[in-house]
Formats: sequence, structure tokens, C-alpha cells
Amino acid sequence: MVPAMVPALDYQQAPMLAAAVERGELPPLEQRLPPQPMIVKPVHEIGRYGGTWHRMMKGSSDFHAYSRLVYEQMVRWQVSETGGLEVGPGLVREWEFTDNDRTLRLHLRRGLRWSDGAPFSADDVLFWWHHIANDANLSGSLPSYWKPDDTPMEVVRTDSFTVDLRFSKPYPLAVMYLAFKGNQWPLVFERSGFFAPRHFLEPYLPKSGKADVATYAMFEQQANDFNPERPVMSAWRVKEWEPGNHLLAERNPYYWKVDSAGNQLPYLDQIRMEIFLNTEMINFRAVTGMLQMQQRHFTRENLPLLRSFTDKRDYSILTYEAAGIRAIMPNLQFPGDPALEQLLMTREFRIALSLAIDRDLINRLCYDGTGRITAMTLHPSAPDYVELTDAPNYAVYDPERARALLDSIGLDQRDADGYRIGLDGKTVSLIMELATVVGPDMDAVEIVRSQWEAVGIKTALKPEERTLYFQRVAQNGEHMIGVQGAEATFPLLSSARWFSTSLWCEWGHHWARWHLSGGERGIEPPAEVKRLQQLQAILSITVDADERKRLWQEVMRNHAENLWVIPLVAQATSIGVLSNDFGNVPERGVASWVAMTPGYLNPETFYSKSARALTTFDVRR
Amino acid sequence: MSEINDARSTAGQWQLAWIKFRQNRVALVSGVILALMYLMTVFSGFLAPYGPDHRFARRAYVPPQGLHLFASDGLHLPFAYGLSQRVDDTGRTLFDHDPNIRHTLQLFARGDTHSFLGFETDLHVFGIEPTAEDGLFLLGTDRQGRDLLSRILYGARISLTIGLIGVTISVILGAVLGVTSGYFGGWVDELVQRTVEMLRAFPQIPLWMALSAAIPPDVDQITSYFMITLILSLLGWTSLARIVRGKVLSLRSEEFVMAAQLMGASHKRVIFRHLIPGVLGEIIVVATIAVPTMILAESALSFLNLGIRPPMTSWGVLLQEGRNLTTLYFHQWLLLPALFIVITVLSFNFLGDAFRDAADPYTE
Amino acid sequence: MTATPRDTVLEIEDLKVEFGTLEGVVQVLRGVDLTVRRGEAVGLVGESGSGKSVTAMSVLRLLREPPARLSGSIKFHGTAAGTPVDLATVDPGSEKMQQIRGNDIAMIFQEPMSSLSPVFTIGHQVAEVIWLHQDKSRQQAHAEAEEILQRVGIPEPARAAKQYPHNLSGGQLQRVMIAMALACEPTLVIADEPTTALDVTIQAQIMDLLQELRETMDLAVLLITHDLAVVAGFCERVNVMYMGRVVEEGSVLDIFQRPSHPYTQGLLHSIPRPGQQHKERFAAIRGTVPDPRQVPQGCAFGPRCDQFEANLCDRAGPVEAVQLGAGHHARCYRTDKVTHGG
Amino acid sequence: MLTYIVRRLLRLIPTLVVISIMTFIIIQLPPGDFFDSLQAQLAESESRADQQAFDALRRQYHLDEPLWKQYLFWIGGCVQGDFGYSFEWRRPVADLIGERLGLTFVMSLGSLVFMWVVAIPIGIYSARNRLSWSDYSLTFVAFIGLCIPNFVIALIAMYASVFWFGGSAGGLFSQEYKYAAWSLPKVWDLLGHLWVPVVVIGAAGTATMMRLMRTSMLDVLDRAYITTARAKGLAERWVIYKYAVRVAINPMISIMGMQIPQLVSGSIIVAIVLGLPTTGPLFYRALETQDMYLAGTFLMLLAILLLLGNLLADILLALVDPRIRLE
Repeated sequence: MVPAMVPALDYQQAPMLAAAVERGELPPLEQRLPPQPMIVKPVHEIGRYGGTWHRMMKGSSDFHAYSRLVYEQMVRWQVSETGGLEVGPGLVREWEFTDNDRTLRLHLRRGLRWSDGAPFSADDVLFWWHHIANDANLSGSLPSYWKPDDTPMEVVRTDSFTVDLRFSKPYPLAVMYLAFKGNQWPLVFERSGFFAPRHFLEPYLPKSGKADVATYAMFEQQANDFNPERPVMSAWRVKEWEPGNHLLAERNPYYWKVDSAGNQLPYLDQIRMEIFLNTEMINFRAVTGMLQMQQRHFTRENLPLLRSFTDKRDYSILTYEAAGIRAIMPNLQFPGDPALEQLLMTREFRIALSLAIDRDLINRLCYDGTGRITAMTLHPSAPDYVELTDAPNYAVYDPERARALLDSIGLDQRDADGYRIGLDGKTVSLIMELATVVGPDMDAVEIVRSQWEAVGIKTALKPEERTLYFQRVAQNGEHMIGVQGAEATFPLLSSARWFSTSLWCEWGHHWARWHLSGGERGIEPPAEVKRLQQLQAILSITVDADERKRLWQEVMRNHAENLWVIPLVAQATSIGVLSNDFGNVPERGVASWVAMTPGYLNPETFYSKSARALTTFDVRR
Repeated sequence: MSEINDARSTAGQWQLAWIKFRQNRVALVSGVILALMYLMTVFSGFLAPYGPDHRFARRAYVPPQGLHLFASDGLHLPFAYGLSQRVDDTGRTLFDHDPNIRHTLQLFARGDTHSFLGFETDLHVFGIEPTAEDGLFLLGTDRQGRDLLSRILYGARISLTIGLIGVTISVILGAVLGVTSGYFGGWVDELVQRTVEMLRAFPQIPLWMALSAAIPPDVDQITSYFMITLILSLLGWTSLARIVRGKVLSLRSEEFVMAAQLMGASHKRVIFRHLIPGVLGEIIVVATIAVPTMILAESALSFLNLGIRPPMTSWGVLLQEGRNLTTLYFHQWLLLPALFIVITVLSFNFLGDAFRDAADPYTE
Repeated sequence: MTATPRDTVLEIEDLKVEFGTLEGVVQVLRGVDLTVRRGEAVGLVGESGSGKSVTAMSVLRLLREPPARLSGSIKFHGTAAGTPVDLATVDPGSEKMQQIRGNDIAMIFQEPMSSLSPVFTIGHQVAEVIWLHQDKSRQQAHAEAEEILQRVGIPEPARAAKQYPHNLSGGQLQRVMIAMALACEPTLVIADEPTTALDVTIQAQIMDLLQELRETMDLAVLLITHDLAVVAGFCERVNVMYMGRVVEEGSVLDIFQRPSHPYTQGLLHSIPRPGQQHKERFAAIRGTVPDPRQVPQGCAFGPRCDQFEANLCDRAGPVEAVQLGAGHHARCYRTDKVTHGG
Repeated sequence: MLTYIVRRLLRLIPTLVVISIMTFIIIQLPPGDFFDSLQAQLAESESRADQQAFDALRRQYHLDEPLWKQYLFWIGGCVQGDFGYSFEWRRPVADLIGERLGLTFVMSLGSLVFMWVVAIPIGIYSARNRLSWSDYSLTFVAFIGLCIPNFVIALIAMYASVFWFGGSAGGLFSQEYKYAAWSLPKVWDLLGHLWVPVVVIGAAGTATMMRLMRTSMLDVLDRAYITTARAKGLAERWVIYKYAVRVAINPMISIMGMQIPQLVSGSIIVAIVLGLPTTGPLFYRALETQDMYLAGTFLMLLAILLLLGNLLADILLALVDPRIRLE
């Protein structure tokens, strides 16, 4: 949806900046805006300047709470006509594939300036490519998505506003990855990016040869997202960073976007992030009406509480679609016990386990009935969304059939306590490991445990610390059964749990190791899994939309028939709080990690109707 | 004054202690309460109307339901009303008494099977005839629709035992090491005090995290729970040691200690016959204070997923529910386990005080 | 020691003290009559449990009033103001009682080692009495304290004043207690078993010190002890107590040479005499002191008395005192039967 | 006395070294290191930061070197005042702790004063009115403070402050002063908020001290020198406060040495729940994520506080009680 070219408007700027211009601290607006600033049509109405956006953050490892608001990529996700997500222009005005989809040409907007006034050009992309992406001291090795089947791309500067990305073979996903990973480096701990301020960072590059650790540490220090001196291209820039207490960002006077009436964006003067370790504090802040718009850290069981203060504190509940499917994933190559591995590999065993789960009860007890009971299928907002037809559905509650199935595969004998005995004569004893400790997800797993025991399968829970879970699953694949969420909007870009092609895949860790090492290490997967691994490669190079939909049909049917993963209840909605004083925030949207919600909804157009004063803030009684 | 003591000397020291002990009515009441509590632990299976994991699908967050005698048509045997559900505008399910459904209370009702001293039985002291929907929720239910009273009774097994064993170990360690450190002084005192400092500077959080990683997932609950108790008590004795040492340092120069030494009493005799009774007051106070601390420490461990794992539960774990605003705002009854802890600790405290007064030669 | 008529200082009449316990009321003093004249040394002897210490503590109302309950009269004629006051009726917590304690009447306790605060210096604790009752400056009080310490025979009083109780011996500490008692030149000093906790040689020195101070300061001393030898050496008159009542009173000669009450006689026979053949068994009084809760009717000594005569000694009501000579009487109807031992 | 203090101070150094080694090892015990735990946390939101990307950061913080080398690097720095960098906050550890130390001490000392001002008089009162109804009720209140976990009490305090008094939720400043520069009204605002954490943190300690004081008083009230004091004609008030309390308070003074470090570490959970800008939350997070140098420096600070506290307690005890000889 590229907005039509609007005749040159006379542009206005925020009063705060107009004052600065009079004081001579800032050049006039015309010199700060590019010749054709990007025009963004606010979703509801033209806003007004002023106001501070109060948000909550758990610490610098919760950087997404801030980074998603300053989501300024080469190209960006936006809402398509059908309400789904598509890639639109960002710093790149337009792009095209040439040389039969093997080269992606990017046309940067002309005349853009960094937040310190320096010009932005292709050199900033090249600087990142040569001095960061390809320097092992800063980025380790090139990320896998920029070297499809192991041949790194080439980045060529055709002129100061055009950059070509050349790949060894067609790579339509490049645009999606650009929208996903095309941000300013390093995005705190994501350690990914596509451009960096050359004029600011070049002096900190290690002098030729003397690449000692200290200089790289200094380089990181300067390039760090929370460094107030660091120039940015986003709507706000960091003004104060007090670790452990708060982060203050203020409007970027050189921001290159205007609304459809010519007002330089953003509307809000400041963003203040308060840092709290105790997520309960967010409920307190919400019920005292001190949060304008926040979707992070709210858990389902607090919904009734939040709803009982909506009118008294003048806010509403914001529910966006959630795209994750919570699933139980047995380690099909479980190294611990060959007999158990064989049992987990038996399809009927997994089907029986799935049939033994009463998902309605879980949905009602744990998710207030707002969950979605589904097999491993794409979320409607996914770009490649397609309906899964004529496939077996094991996500139904049928304990009798489950008991019959378990008896049929030789588990009919029971031990003294009534638990089923495996083919090796030992009682079948499953252990579910999970990293979340409290809240609805923990309750759900507790219910599954008791329901598996009801059909005679002895089951124990092992909640464990995140690092331990990460180590046991992604590094050694020694877990028995893992419980995690599977991304269902952009599985190609970020999820590891669809194709068993990443070490992160709980059900196919060792198969993925075989796939990634070209067969030298890991365990050779069965044919159906090899097909899945192949499908991911094909999908990453298929451009035609119908062909992609057919391929996705096959992927989803593969999962439905083989039930590699036992889906529990997909979280249908993520909840948040929206103050009635806050304008231009769409009621519907997708809470997606890849689209950096609310980043893709143009937070620069959010505005405070009462434009509350900058610092003083009256706490509503 | 000396006449009173003289007259009594004929009645024997411990007999006298019992006479004084009996006089303290509050101590007797506390003793009875504690005995009941520990009986409750042994017979929790029978007393609890339901198993700790019995979920009532449509009964999440039911407030405590009383027993009723009077109904619209007069007097009845004690009964519990059936509940009808409705959802208010904030999406919260509320429960009202359904006047025409009444479940009369049954004594020795049949219910969930539980193991008692090795054999299985489904006999419960009280309950109502099992129906799918309704249940007997004297103290209400939790987030998953489980009866809170039953979970408190099962939780007592962990909390009351862990409280007792852990405290006993740390008190014995603290008292003996504290007294010897204060009495001998010199390098003994130096060694004990430095260990105390070392242990108190011990960062416990990474230790627990490392332990939770080190324990293999399928270790059975009982051993891991005993191991936790041991560690808690090994780290817990230091404050008592410091207090006792301070007191002994001043007692050491008291004449009854010197007198005993002059009479050639062995160090061991001085310590156990004179010094430990001298610091009995401090020991008892710290011991009664250590009980709640130990019970709650166990819950902190469960939070770091090292302690009790479902389906076992404890008072501390139940109190974890109190961690959020929703519980405070809507479901206050979920904090009831704290009341049980307070009652237990008060009983321990008054019992301890009475014991201290009775055994103390000085007080009338 | 001529018994010149001197005005009485302390007059205790029908003093009763009972202790309320949950098992019921225990009668410890069942009507004590006792007088002390100015400058006189009066002894109060008896076995443990006879109530002598409770008598001592009652004078200055130092018993903890619940559970203790006190009745009868304790007239004291030695206050600075000269008007007699019945201590039994004075509120123990009152200003009046506080002015008498330590100033007009002072006490010396049994265990000197634990009767002084371990955290204050000797000098401070002695000077405090002076400073409390006489409007003297702190320095004057301390100077006077050192003088008194000198007077009670403490070597190097200046150094001792700066020391703490645990630095001194038992004997020295008892001297400090005496110093503290005499600091304000009281009219009456009550010494409750002052030498019991000390070894024999120190005992003699302490008693000599008390004797000398009594004479030089014209001090009335009520000495409570179970040690008849100490009484013989120090007291002019003696009261013998049994089961909360004075059973015999007389001059020290009356008591030691003409013990008239069977209990007194029994007491005297139970002390070894110099030159006595060691083979002879000491005559012990048969039986033991009865439980204060079940006191026999009439004469409390009845069950243990050889001269017990049914329906005479066990008649209800207290045994009347029988005059035996000037100032010598005993509460026993069968004093004539008592053979006067050597 | 002076030689004793000097000797004890000298002996502090080896103890500190041992403690530093112990803490450094224990922080390492949980599986993986800071970047592993970070990667696990990020992985929960499906981000797949590559392993190698973190290896570069590991090198910058010397995490790829053997443990003993890391330790030497850290201790070497500490001696010269450079306490290293925090991995999470990317700021020198000295600044992070320095900024928050002031408020932490104000709060801890506030709790200490609260404990003493409340516990001692109540301890004395319940000792003098032993087994009376007031004694029982005071004990009951004391034990409520002890038996309910402090995070629940903190939540209840915040709940009351917000819903009953209409104040701000937690924190030490109301919204308008939170980020303003220090000024007198800001100090008043701080005092207005400080009482909540001070009471919550002090609750458990108050109960303990109250009971200990009561026992100690009971013990002393029956001693002979109390009767002597009364026999000297002292008013009852003096007998209690000059003779009884003066001795009974000695054990309390010996605990005081331990209480300051106990308050500082004890206040961590409460500081997290109430969202206080003190060292607690930063410390807990550093331990949880093995933010090595930040956690290590905190622990050393606590250890020093502890050792000095113990020394202070011993000295005070000797000063207060002449019977105690410090050899």
C-alpha cells in the first residue's frame, strides 16, 4: 500500500522542536526533512503533538519492550488489504528482484539524515557488511539466513542510494528477512542488523592489525542501543539510560516521516520505560491508569482484575491475535532409553497421548476459554495462510480410544500401582520438562500429567530453569519430552519446531543435526522427516503464491498424519491495556514476534489526546 | 523467698517443672493444638474430603462455602448447597447457592483413594456423595478448582515435618557450636565464627539453581525433600550460634560457672549442666522463630523449582498463590495457609516459653 | 551487754504472709511478733522453710505482691522525720517507701556475688545510695563511698571503686554490700544470712566488722541465720522461728542455757559441741518440716515433739506465749516438762 | 582492646579472600553462563540468536578464559577499584552499585531503627506483664509479621497504599519526583514512601528481637541485684531501665552486628516486589543470570559488611559488658 505521491505540503513540526529552531539549536524543518519524506496515514485521525508514553520493562534483556517501538527496518511489515501482513517500504523506497530472482536491488530514500543530522546512505549498509557482519570479533559468523545453502550473499554498492544483494540461487525470502532482520545493528542482544552509523562508529574501529579485545569492547559500548550518543534513524532517540531504573527517549528531530497532513512525526514527545523485576507491578500500574499502551507481561489470569477498572481508570483491554501454538514435543531420538525411544517413535503411542488430553477443560480452566484448539496449522494472519483440508484430527478428547490404542501396541500389562508396563518389562515413565514455572501454561501441563496418568501412563513434571532447559534441548538433545510454543505466522523465518532443521527442535534435535551437518553427525531421520526438511528448502526458494500454498498443505498434512508434535491449546489472544486518551492504536492486530508488534502499526502515529504535560503526571485516584 | 525454694526442693526438680508447666493454661492449649496438627499430618488422607489433585472442572476460584443447618423448609442435618455459575461483566465466574440442590454431609464417606501406611483406602472422615459438578469446599477452591482444605491438610505433611526436622538440626548445631565457641574462646571461637561468617556470606540463589540442575529429574520426591531440609538446616544454624555465643561470653564469668569449674567439673559437664540451661531461653526463642522461616524457605525453593513438585504440595507452595494482585483483590481466602502457619508457630512459641519457665530455676 | 531500756525501732505484730498459687493459698508467715530496739542485735533463727527470710523481705515490702499477700503491722520508729510509720500499710511502689529503703532501713543479702550489678563499678553502686538519699553531688558521693569502703576494710578503696564485682572475692563483695547498707547511716540493718555463702574464716571477719560497726554507729541489726554459732557470738536477743511463727524469744543466755520450747532444745542439741565425743550421734529432730500447705492444728511442732500431749498441744488456734522470765517466753504449754540441758 | 581490633582487621583479609573465591565458584555453578541464560530467555520468544554471535561477546568479557583466569582478572581489577562491567546493563559495576547504595543504606538503617524502636519496648513490656493478655496479643502480632512470607506482606502493603490511601504503587518516590533532581520536597516525598519498605523488611526482625528481649529480660528480672537495687530505694522505673534493661540488652547488641547485612540481603525480595531503586533487585537479577562481576562485587560488599558487622558486635559486646574479656 504505497501512499500516492502528495503535492509538496508545507510541513509543520512539533512545538518542542520549533522552539529549539528559534533558539538556533536546530536547523529549520526544511533542512531536516528529506525532499520526499515518507507519508504515513494515521489509522484513525491526525493526532496532536505532546505527551509521554509510560511503559514497563523488566531489564535490558527485556529490550524488546523498547526496541519494538523504534522499529525502523530497511523494509517493514505492514497491514495488507486482506488484514494479513505484507512487506512494505521503509528506509528502502522500493526494491525489485533481477537476474531471475537471484539479485535483490534496494533503492534507498534520498536525503535521509541520522538523528545527529549526518546523511544516511548506502555507505552505512556497506559499513555494517564489511566491518561488522564479516568481522568474527563482532558477529561470530555470518547469520545463516544471509548465506542460503552455505554460499554467503554479496553486497554491492551500485551508487550512494542503491545496494544490490546477490545470491547464488533464487532467494525470495530475502525480502522477508530484510523486514525481519533489517534493523540498525546490534538490537541489544539480538546481535543482528543491516546498517550502522558509519560516521559515528568508524573512529572506534580497531586500527589496522591491533585488534585487541578492549577496542572491540569500546566499539560495542558505542554501538549499544541504549547509548544516548548513538545516532538512530527511528522516531525516538535515547536521551537517558539509568540501568535498573528507567530509560527515557525523546523525539528524533531529523525523523523522515510526516503524517498525511504534513506534520513531522512522531506525535508523542517522549517514551519513558520504567524498569521493574516484579511483573505484578504492571498490574498495579494498569489498575491505577498509569499505562497508556502496553501488551507485554500481562498474564491471562489477571484479565478479570484489569476489566474491573476499565471505566474507573478510563482504559480498555486490547486483545490482539496470538500466533503461537503451545505443544508437547517428545524427543523422538531420546538417547536415555532405547525402549522408550522406540515407544515415542510409535505413531499410535503419540496419538493415544494426544487423545487422552481434554483440551476443552484446559482451555476453560487455564485460558478462560479464549484458547484455540488446533492441529499444527498456520495462523490466518500468516502471509502463506491456507486451509488444511481432509487430514486426520487427533486433537479430540477420547480416553477410551486412547486406552484401546495403548493396549493394541502391547502396553496392556499394568504394574502394582496400575501404571502400564512397556515392552521391555519396565513401567513406562514419562518426564515432561518445561521452562515456564507459573501461570496458565504450568496449570495446563499439570492437567495433562493427571490425564495421562488416568490412561495408565506414569508421568512426572520437571519444571526447570530456562538455561538448563535450553542446554538440555538445544545443546545436547537429552530431554525426554519438552513443552514450548511453536510460531505459526512466520514458521519459515523463525520457528524451529516445524521442519526439524534447527537444533532447537525438541522433537527432531538429532535429525536436525544430521540435516545441518550434511549427514556426518546426528541421526538419519525417517523419510517423512527428510521430506519436511526438503520442503523447508523448496519453500525458501518458491516465489509463486499458489505453489507455496500447495507446499504448505503438504507440510501441514505431514504433521497431522504423523503427529510429530502433540498440540495443546493455541493462545488465541494476547492481552494488553490501552488508555482511552491514546489515539491511532488499531483495535485489531497480530501479536507477532517477527512483525515486532506494535512496531508494524506505526507507533509514531500514536498520540495523547490530552497531550499530558511532559514530566508531571497526575495519578488518577 | 528462700523458704519457698526450700519447701519445694523436697518435691524434685522435674516433678516441680511439671507442676509449674501444668499451671500455664495457654501452654496446655498450645500443646493440644500441636498434637492435633501432627495427628492431622498422619491422618491427612482421611481428614481431607478430596485428594490433593482432585480437580472440579467448573469450580475454579469458589469462595469458602460454609455448612448450613437451616434451609427454607426448616432444620436439616448439616448440608452444603449445590452451586450455580454466572459470569459477571469482567469475565469472572461467580457462584451462587442453588436453593434446590442440597448435599447432606456424610460421615465416613467414600471418596478419592489414598494410601495410608501402605494400604489403599477410599474412606474419608466426612464428605458428600461424589457428584461431577459440586463438592464440599469448606475453605473454597484454587485456580484449578482443587479443594483448598484438602490441599492444606496434605501440605501439612511437608510443612510440619520440614519445620520440625530442619529446626531441630539447626538448633542443635547452633546451640552446641555457639556455646563451645563462647565457652572455650581462643582458636575454637575463631574457627566457629569464621565458619559462621563464611556460611552467612554464602550466595544461596546460585546454589539452589545449581542444585536444581544437578538433581536428576526422576529422583523421587522424598529424598530431594530431605536433602533440602538438610541443606536448609546446615545454612540455618548461624544466627543461633551468634546469639548463644554472645550470652555465654557474659555467663562465663558468672559465679555458678566458676564455682562449677572450681569443683573440678569437666568442661562437658559445665557446658551441658550449666551453660546450655543458661541459654535455654535464647535457644527456645530462636527455635520457635526458625519454624516459620524454615517452612517459608521451603516454598522459596519450590519457586526455584527445586522444592516440592506437583502433585505434592506444602503450605509455603500454597502461599505462592498470594503472589499476585488478583488473589489479593478477588480470592483472599487463598492466603488461609498463612493462618495455619501462624497457629502452628504460636503454639510452638507458647509451648517453648512455658517449657523455658518451668525448667528455669530462677522464676517462681 | 546490759539491757538498758532503749526505745524500740521495729515492732512487728501478728505479721501474716500468704502466697496464692494455682494449687491454693500457702501460709508462710502465720502471725510473727518481733521487736528490735535501737542499737540492739536481734537474731532470728530457724530451719530452712521456717519463714525467716520472708519476714526479712516483708519489712521493706520486697516480696512480689501478687502472688504474696501481707497482713498485720510493721511499725518502724526510726525514720528521719521521727514519726513512726506502719510499713505494712505503705504502698511498696510509693515515694515514701523508696525514701525509707536504703536510708532508714538497709539490707544485706545472702549471695554477695550475685547481689551486685555486673555492669556497674563498685564505687558507682555504693555512691548511688548516697547520691539517691542525700542531696550530695556525684563527686562528694563517690568520695564518701571510698571512705566507707575503707571503713569496711576493703584494701585500696580508690582502686576497688573502679573495679567490677567479678574482679573481687566473695568476702570483699560482702564488705561492699555492708558499705552500701551503711552508706546513709540507717537506723536498722536487716542482714539475711550474710555469711552463709562465705567460708568460715571470712565469716568471722564479716561478723566482727558488723559488730564493730553496730557499736560505733549505734545501729540496730536484725540478723537472720540458721547458724546458731553466729547468733551466739553476735546477738543480744534471739527469736526462734518454726513454721512461720516465733516459738521462743529471749536473751541469748535464756535461749542457749534455758531453751524452753522443745523445738529450740532440739535445735541446740543438733549442733556439735567442742570436746563432745565424736562417736555420739548428733540428736536430730525426728521427722521433717511439714508441707506449708498442710500445717497441723494447734502447735505446728506437735508431730515432731517428744512432749506432745493430745488435746492440749493440738487445740485449735495459735499457742499462747508463756512468760518464762524477764523478756523470755515460749509458745508451748509443756515448757515445764522441758529438761534444761547443760 | 586496640590490639584486638587490629588483629581482627588483619584476619579479615584472608577470610575475604577465601569468601571471594567461594562466591566466584558458586556463581559459576548453575549450568552455562550469562549468555547461555540470555539465549534461553530470548529463545522463549522464538528469537534464534546464533551461538557464534554470543561467542564474540564472551571474548570481550573474558568468559572464554578458564575460571581461575577470570577470577584473577576480576580480583586484580577490584584491588585497583575497577570492579568490571555488567554484561546485562553494559555499565561499570561501580556505577551500578554506587548509584543505589545510598538508598539501600537509608532503607536498611531505617528498618534497623524501626526494629529497635518497636521490639525493645514491647519486649520489656511483655516481660514485665508475662502471660497477661497484652503479652499474648503482642506476641500474636509479632508472629503474623513472621509467618506471612515477606513478598505477600509487601504486596498487601502496596495494595493498601494504592487502594486505601490512594498513594503510588511501590517505589520510593511518587511519580513527579521519581526522575527529578534531589530537592527538599523530594526528600519529604522519600520519607513519605520509605515507611512501607521499612516496616515490611523490619517485620520479621522485629518479631525475633521482641521475643529475644522478652526472654533476656525475664532472665535478668529474677537476679539478686534487681532486689538489691529495689532495697537501695531506687524507684521501680530506675530498677527496670537502669539495672534490668542495661544487662538484658547485651545479647541484642551482639545481634546488631549481624542485622545490618541481614537487612541488606533480607530486603532483596521486598525490594523486588515493591520495585525499589535499591541494590536488591539488581543483585537478585545478577545472581539469577550469572552477571558475574556485578554479582561477585555485590557479594563481596555483603561479605565485608558482614565481617565488619561481626567485629562491631564483638567490640560493642565487650564495651557494654565488663565481664567479657577480648583476648
